[in-house]
Amino acid sequence: MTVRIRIQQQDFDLAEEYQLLRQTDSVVGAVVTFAGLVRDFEVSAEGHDSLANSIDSLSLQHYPGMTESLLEKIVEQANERWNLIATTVIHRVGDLAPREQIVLVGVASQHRADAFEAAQFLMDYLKTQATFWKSVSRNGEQRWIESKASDQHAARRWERAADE
Amino acid sequence: MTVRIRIQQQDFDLAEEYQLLRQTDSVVGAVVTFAGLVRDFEVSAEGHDSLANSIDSLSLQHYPGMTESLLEKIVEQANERWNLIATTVIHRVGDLAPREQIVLVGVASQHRADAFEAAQFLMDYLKTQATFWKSVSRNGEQRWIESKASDQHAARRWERAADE
Amino acid sequence: MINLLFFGRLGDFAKDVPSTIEASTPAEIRELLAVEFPDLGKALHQPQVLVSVNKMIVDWDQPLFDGSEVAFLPPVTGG
Amino acid sequence: MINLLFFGRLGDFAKDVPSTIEASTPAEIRELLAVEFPDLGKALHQPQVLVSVNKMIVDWDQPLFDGSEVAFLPPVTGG
Repeated sequence: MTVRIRIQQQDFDLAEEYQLLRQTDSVVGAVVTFAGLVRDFEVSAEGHDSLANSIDSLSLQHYPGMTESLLEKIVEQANERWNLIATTVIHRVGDLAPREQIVLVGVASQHRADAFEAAQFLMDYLKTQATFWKSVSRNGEQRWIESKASDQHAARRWERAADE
Repeated sequence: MTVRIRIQQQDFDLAEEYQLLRQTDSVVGAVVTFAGLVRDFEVSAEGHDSLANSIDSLSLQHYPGMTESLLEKIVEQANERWNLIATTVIHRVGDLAPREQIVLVGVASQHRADAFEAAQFLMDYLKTQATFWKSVSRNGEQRWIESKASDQHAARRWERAADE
Repeated sequence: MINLLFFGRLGDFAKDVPSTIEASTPAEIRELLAVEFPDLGKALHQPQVLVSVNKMIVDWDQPLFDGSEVAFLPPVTGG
Repeated sequence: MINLLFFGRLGDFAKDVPSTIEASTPAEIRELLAVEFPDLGKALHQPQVLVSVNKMIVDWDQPLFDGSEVAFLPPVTGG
């Protein structure tokens, strides 16, 4: 499997990453991409959205060295679990404005079920296991974002599936 | 919800469609794209791949008028079932060479679960319910492709989920 | 006059079939065609084959009217 | 000498904390810090806070050696 993992401040080009995934091999039949964007409002710990809470910016911190090695392990797990041809994970850090891209997960496989499931698995783990921390600025005030119960729940479904 | 449905001979540009999905609304937090490509070999009805069966081209026929109205209904169903902001379905028809793009499904939503599930739902229905027929040419000989049991199975999971 | 369409593999069996016919149901069309085109008749009788009238899937005994478009649809394979 | 790192909200409580300390376990570091920085001490005692040594998640009683990098990690929120 071809693996590309990057943690970077600068933006990424989904189109370029899609072309790389697509061109990996002539047996690629399915390419799934997931892009996560900064929404222009805040989500509370309970997962309720409030349009009243417009944000000025999102700031992403990570633990250099540890994050990369966790992402490599997570991608390796996905590769053991599904039949994958290529996987790309790009996660931005630093200050991001509303509507900017935060994260890209891309998976190429022969059949669509593998690409869809691996992409969801990788996103669920990025949300709950990788060493990133988010804060939002609103009216000049910074606040750390709590992890969401729905994300913890989403990540646990893969453990249940592995036990079966 | 913003809906774009196209059936066309010409290729599509995933990057352009992604940008349209992304820019629909400032509350878009997740964009999932699925691209289906022509693999350079044939898949039998049983779903076994054979690298020995390299193909020269894939040909896609559809029932003009009926296909569009089926796709509109399928997208409407997805919109009733998940919280979606924009949906794009592009399906090519005519003769396609190996490695060409066949189909694009793109979904924008606030949260990733909606986009992932709706994209899978739409692909499962495209595979089993929309009026497309595929044939492959190999050594100058044309053969119609059988529908796959695994696709029928994938489509049925949404009926089960709806019953629950 | 009923307009006829054959998709997918059914088209291969229907190359010499006229594009219009007189009949009152899709089932009757199938019987009429089976007389002159036995291979097509057999293919149309496969249980997976669906029939549509004016782009809506219908039963084989759906009444037809002058100008109806009847299409015979083998299992679809999109995506 | 043990090198200290504080991530996420823990960083806000650790602005005046020295970047190195002498201690034999992460639990001991937590106790030492709680004396001088009670808010940080309370935050480090929350059950969701994990500790890593040299970028591996470990137990709080993991023995430390000169030059170890100890990081305190509140619940992550990536993606």
